[in-house]
Amino acid sequence: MPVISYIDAVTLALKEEMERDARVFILGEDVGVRGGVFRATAGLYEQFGEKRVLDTPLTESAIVGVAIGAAAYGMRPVAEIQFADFIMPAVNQIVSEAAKLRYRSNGAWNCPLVIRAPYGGGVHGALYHSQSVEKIFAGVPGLKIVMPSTPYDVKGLLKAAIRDEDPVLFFEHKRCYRLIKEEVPEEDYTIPIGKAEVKREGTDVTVISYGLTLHFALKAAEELAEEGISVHVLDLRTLIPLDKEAVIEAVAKTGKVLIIHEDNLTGGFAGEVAAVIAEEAFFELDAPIRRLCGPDVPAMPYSPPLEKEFMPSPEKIAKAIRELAEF
Amino acid sequence: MPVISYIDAVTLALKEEMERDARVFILGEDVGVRGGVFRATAGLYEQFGEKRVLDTPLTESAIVGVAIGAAAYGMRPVAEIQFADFIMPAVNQIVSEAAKLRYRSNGAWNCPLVIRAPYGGGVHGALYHSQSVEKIFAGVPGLKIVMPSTPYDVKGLLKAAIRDEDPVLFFEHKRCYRLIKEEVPEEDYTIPIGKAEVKREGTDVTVISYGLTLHFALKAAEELAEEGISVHVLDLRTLIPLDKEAVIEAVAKTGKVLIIHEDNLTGGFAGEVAAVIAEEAFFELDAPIRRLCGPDVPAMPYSPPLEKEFMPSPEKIAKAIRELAEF
Amino acid sequence: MSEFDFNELDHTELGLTDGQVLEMYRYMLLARKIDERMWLLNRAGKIPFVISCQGQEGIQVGAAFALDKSKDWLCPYYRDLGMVLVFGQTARDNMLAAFAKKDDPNSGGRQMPGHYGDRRYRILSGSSPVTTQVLHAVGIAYAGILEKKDHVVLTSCGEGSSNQGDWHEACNFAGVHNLPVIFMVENNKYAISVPLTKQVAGGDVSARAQGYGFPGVKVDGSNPLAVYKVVKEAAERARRGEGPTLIEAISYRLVPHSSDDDDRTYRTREEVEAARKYDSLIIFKRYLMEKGLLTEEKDQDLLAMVMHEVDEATEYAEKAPYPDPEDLYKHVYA
Amino acid sequence: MSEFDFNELDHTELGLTDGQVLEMYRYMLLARKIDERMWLLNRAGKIPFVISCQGQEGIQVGAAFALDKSKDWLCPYYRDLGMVLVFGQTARDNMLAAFAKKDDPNSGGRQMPGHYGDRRYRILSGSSPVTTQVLHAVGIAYAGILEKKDHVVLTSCGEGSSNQGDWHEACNFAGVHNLPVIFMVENNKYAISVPLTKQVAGGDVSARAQGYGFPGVKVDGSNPLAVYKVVKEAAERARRGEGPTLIEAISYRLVPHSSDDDDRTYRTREEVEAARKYDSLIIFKRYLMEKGLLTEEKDQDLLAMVMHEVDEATEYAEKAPYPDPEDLYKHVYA
Ligand SMILES: Cc1ncc(C[n+]2csc(CCOP(=O)(O)OP(=O)(O)O)c2C)c(N)n1
Ligand SMILES: Cc1ncc(C[n+]2csc(CCOP(=O)(O)OP(=O)(O)O)c2C)c(N)n1
Ligand SMILES: [Mg+2]
Ligand SMILES: [Mg+2]
Repeated sequence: MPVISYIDAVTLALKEEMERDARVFILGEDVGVRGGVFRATAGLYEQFGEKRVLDTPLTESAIVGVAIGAAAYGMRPVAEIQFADFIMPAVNQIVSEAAKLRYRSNGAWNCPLVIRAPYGGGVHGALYHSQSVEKIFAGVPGLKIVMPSTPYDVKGLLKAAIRDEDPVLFFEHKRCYRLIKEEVPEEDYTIPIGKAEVKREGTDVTVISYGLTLHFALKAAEELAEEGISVHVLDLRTLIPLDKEAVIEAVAKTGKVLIIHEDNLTGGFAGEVAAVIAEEAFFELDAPIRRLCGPDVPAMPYSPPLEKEFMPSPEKIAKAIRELAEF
Repeated sequence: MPVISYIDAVTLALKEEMERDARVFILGEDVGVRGGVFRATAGLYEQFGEKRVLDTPLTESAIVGVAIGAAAYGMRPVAEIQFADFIMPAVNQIVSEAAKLRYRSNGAWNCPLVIRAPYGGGVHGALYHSQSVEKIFAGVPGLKIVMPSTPYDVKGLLKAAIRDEDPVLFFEHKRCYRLIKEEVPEEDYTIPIGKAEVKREGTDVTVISYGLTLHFALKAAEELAEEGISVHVLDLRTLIPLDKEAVIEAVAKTGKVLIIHEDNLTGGFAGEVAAVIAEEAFFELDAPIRRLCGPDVPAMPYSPPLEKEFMPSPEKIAKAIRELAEF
Repeated sequence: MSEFDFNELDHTELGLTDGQVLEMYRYMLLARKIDERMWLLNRAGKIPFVISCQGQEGIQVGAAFALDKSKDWLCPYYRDLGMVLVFGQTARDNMLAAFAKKDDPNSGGRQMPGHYGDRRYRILSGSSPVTTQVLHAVGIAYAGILEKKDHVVLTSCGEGSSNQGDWHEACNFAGVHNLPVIFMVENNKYAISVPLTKQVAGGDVSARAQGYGFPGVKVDGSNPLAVYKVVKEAAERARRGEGPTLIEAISYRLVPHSSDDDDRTYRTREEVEAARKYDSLIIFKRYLMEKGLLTEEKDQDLLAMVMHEVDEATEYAEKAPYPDPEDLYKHVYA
Repeated sequence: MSEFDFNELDHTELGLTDGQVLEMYRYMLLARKIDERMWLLNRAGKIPFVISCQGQEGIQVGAAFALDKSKDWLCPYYRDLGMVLVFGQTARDNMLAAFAKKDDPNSGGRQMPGHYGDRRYRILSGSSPVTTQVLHAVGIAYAGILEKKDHVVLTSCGEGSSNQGDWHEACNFAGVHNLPVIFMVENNKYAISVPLTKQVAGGDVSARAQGYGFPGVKVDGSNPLAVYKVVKEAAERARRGEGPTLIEAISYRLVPHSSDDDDRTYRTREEVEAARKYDSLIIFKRYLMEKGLLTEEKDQDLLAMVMHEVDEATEYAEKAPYPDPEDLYKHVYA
């Protein structure tokens, strides 16, 4: 099995799905000739031509709105939003249209659309090229939200997203793009949307996370193992639908939970996870539910000391786990 | 003190603030000659003229974007979004601009803007004239979110919002507009943003809510009192900044919490409140934290049986409180 | 007010048979009568909401007749009752929607009336936030290119709605890729209370097409034949691969914005009365009579047939079952 | 490539003194040299990001000179270094931003360079999502009407960005209310990799003004005098209460989109080299020499002064302190 990077897994999944199904096409800014500003669509324009790898005008609402029309018709559009921060002009199309098309038509229409967007910080991207935007969409029924952390999961989940009959927001952490590499099978496989995965077994403290911070948690867990603290790490992979069973099971393992994400604390998805636990796994708990999240400031600044202060890190996570373990 | 309705309190607050401060002006669709489709701005066009009560083109992003420019300049715009459902085209301006102007300029600029929008269901408004949209904004630092439930609070909080130096989303439950009436002082007063209020004292179960469901909770509490169940009811009034102290105090009163809103359950603000409690008031809890919220369907349908099934009601709330009380 | 010369057009020269123009008239009448009935039902407290086509039937029926009902697509807006009737919907379909009944083919009673959507007739389901459908139309047109189909997509909205950002993005996208889309703007002079002058800078929607490099046409919406003609030309252009056309059809909204509106707060009764003279139903009736295709008697017969249809539909829909409460939870995901 | 005849304009006829045009040239040179230095710093690993004005200095300086720096407002975009320099920012201000230092007047090191904002000079703070500022400009103009001020607001964006919905809504809003806004579109032929033909339907941004009922002008951006002239006229119109003007200034982006871009993937070196002939710096230098206002020697002196300024600014900014980590938590709310 070849070792490939997180972004290569994106490209590979797109390529394989486009080969498999002629209805799959890509649209977005600079996705064609340029192969994407991160090169996620590199080579696809050459292989599939400009109609199926469409460079659109600089208009996010149009990218999503046009994709919705095409999806309703029966195509399988994969729309790229260049940076997750720039999904905002498309919120109306996503929330009012994609999410509600099936419901409002009593099931007569549907919207098999994937919206891919690189998100997250730690890349000197400053306020508007570093945001996590999942909280904006994580309460909108009709949408699915997938946020993989590894190349293997990227490939399997992106393929599942493209084959899904409903709109899927597929958020890719841009710091993972070239940082995270692993063996990925060359053959076709999918990973079911809505299933979390235990990425490390442990007995003292349960960490629930996704994306880049999942890797930080694994790193912290490794360090803490040397201190004798055993950390259980659950990778949500999919936010919506949330794998409640897996969450509850993971909580039951240790009775102490730390939920981590880079998105701001207040209103972030960790709140939802905590609420589910406080309602459905209350008696498993041996300590208050802790959240370690991006601070409640509008976004991550450019200046290195500020970016560092914003970002979760293995050190900050280890500290929080230690506190919980000692509880 | 005259008894006035919730919507009259909106009008009164606007009128008084416009009289007090020449920088206050209103803009939106049909707010001028028509006095608003709900008549919230009735009489203001006549009193203050068309420049200060501006009928804009049918463009929400422009309404908010123009208001941001004017606010940055030093005016005090009050933008009306005709229905909260139609705020979506303005999300980019609200989230990327209004919320971040102060932060991104290192405090050099600010955005003293109020966005008023009627929200909520139970009015045969169907999918797109019934939504609660607070969850979309409740995790966006830089924004404040006010959601009053009574005419008294409306007047005091809307005035505070207009005088605030930062952008405030002011959501008015449209079912409350003519349903809820009470005595409201004729003199000038404000209510601090960020302060919850106990609307009923009790000892068995704590209910935390806001908006229309707050009234349903009070109604349920009244009925349950006859059954010997004593309910403590906290009205959040402001979602962001959340009055954590008041929440924790209210939890401590009874040890059993029910959080209620009309917005969908998953990703709704009740999750944040539950998470705060599970983290900061964990040892006060005698039972799992319960949420009673709108179901996770895209929005409230038009057909009466479906609308009824969606809406929280005093009966559904009483049932949930009873269950908690018996816990 | 529209001041186009009606008599310049003759239906036979446009390739329409006598039967077809009578059929057009029947659809216009049917749309009007369904609409009027809904107001009565609303005022009687039987249905909570109405939003009207009244005054715009000539645009809608003229446009729909110019399309190929066997393959073209519609992304209409809430006033387009005339359009969806021509494409295949019935009085019953619309009454089921008005009463929010389970068998409403648009939404199973989930949406307000006027929120059309019907897979049977390639009418894409629409929502309330205005102008979103204009981008969907572009997407359906683009899908047609990918799939090597030759369908045309007509999408419509009001003149106020055409100021939305989505409209600009849609026109630009379709222009860049030369897509088979007809952008119809039904200019009825008001967006709720806001008149054209406060809504559309420059006052001329059709002029905006120049900025997108495709034709923009203004047409008298009170004349269904004039509308038919320009839509026909636009559809042919589109099918030849020559790209989009913008059509601004001038009309007037004869009733309040919706059953929740009171239009006396923003326009005079005189203005509304004056506009009634240009009602496409009156004008088209006069045309058909002048051409000897219609008599007062024949008109009464037609009306009776239409009223029978509307009565039957009302009765049927009123008795039809509501959705079950548990239906609330269906169709969120596949 | 722009093919306008340069020599039709004479600065004295435009009311500009010899000193003023030399000053214009100096600003253009300063912008260019700051920009070039940033690329060097980026390639040396000292600053993470650059986004350039190179190729558009003529537009920016020509436009800014046509405004009243004592009262007019700017809502610029990320390439407008030339513009903000004329309005008052210095090389030091911009180097502080490039190095993300605490004293960066734009954002205290919070935003990437190129995200201008300076209360001292009425330059409204901008963000990264394109075109949002165009609506803010309309709001500032409206505030001026309310407050009975006579300021003009100039806002700019790229030709790709002008396709955004916000641009349409802004033009329409300003058109309806006849506001003193100048909509400047700096058409540098590319939006990252996407060329004009795939970006702007019809290819002519200025033509879009007709659809809003106000003038649209296309101008050669390589000629700062030509830009000065049209912006001056637009500002006068605006101040007279006659409303907005759209100006499309034709230029070419001489460098990659940003330091993260590789433009060889989407355009040939020949094309870029050909465009260099129309570099406004070269053209304006030639003009000044032809008019006898500049000699090679004098140009060298100017360059030396500018380079000194850039050197000093670089050194100062590099040594300047970063913000404190605790600054992260400041300025979320009042
Ligand atoms: C995005 C959005 N904003 C506001 C509304 C509320 N609204 C419904 S129709 C309407 C006026 C539409 O006017 P116009 O586009 O001219 O169409 P008309 O109703 O006149 O046919 C408004 C403001 C809406 N439906 N969607
Ligand atoms: C809303 C939004 N979408 C995407 C981007 C990413 N982006 C930054 S600049 C740019 C191209 C802009 O092209 P143009 O408007 O022509 O301006 P230019 O850079 O050529 O001066 C893109 C796609 C963005 N900043 N904002
Ligand atoms: Mg209208
Ligand atoms: Mg460009």
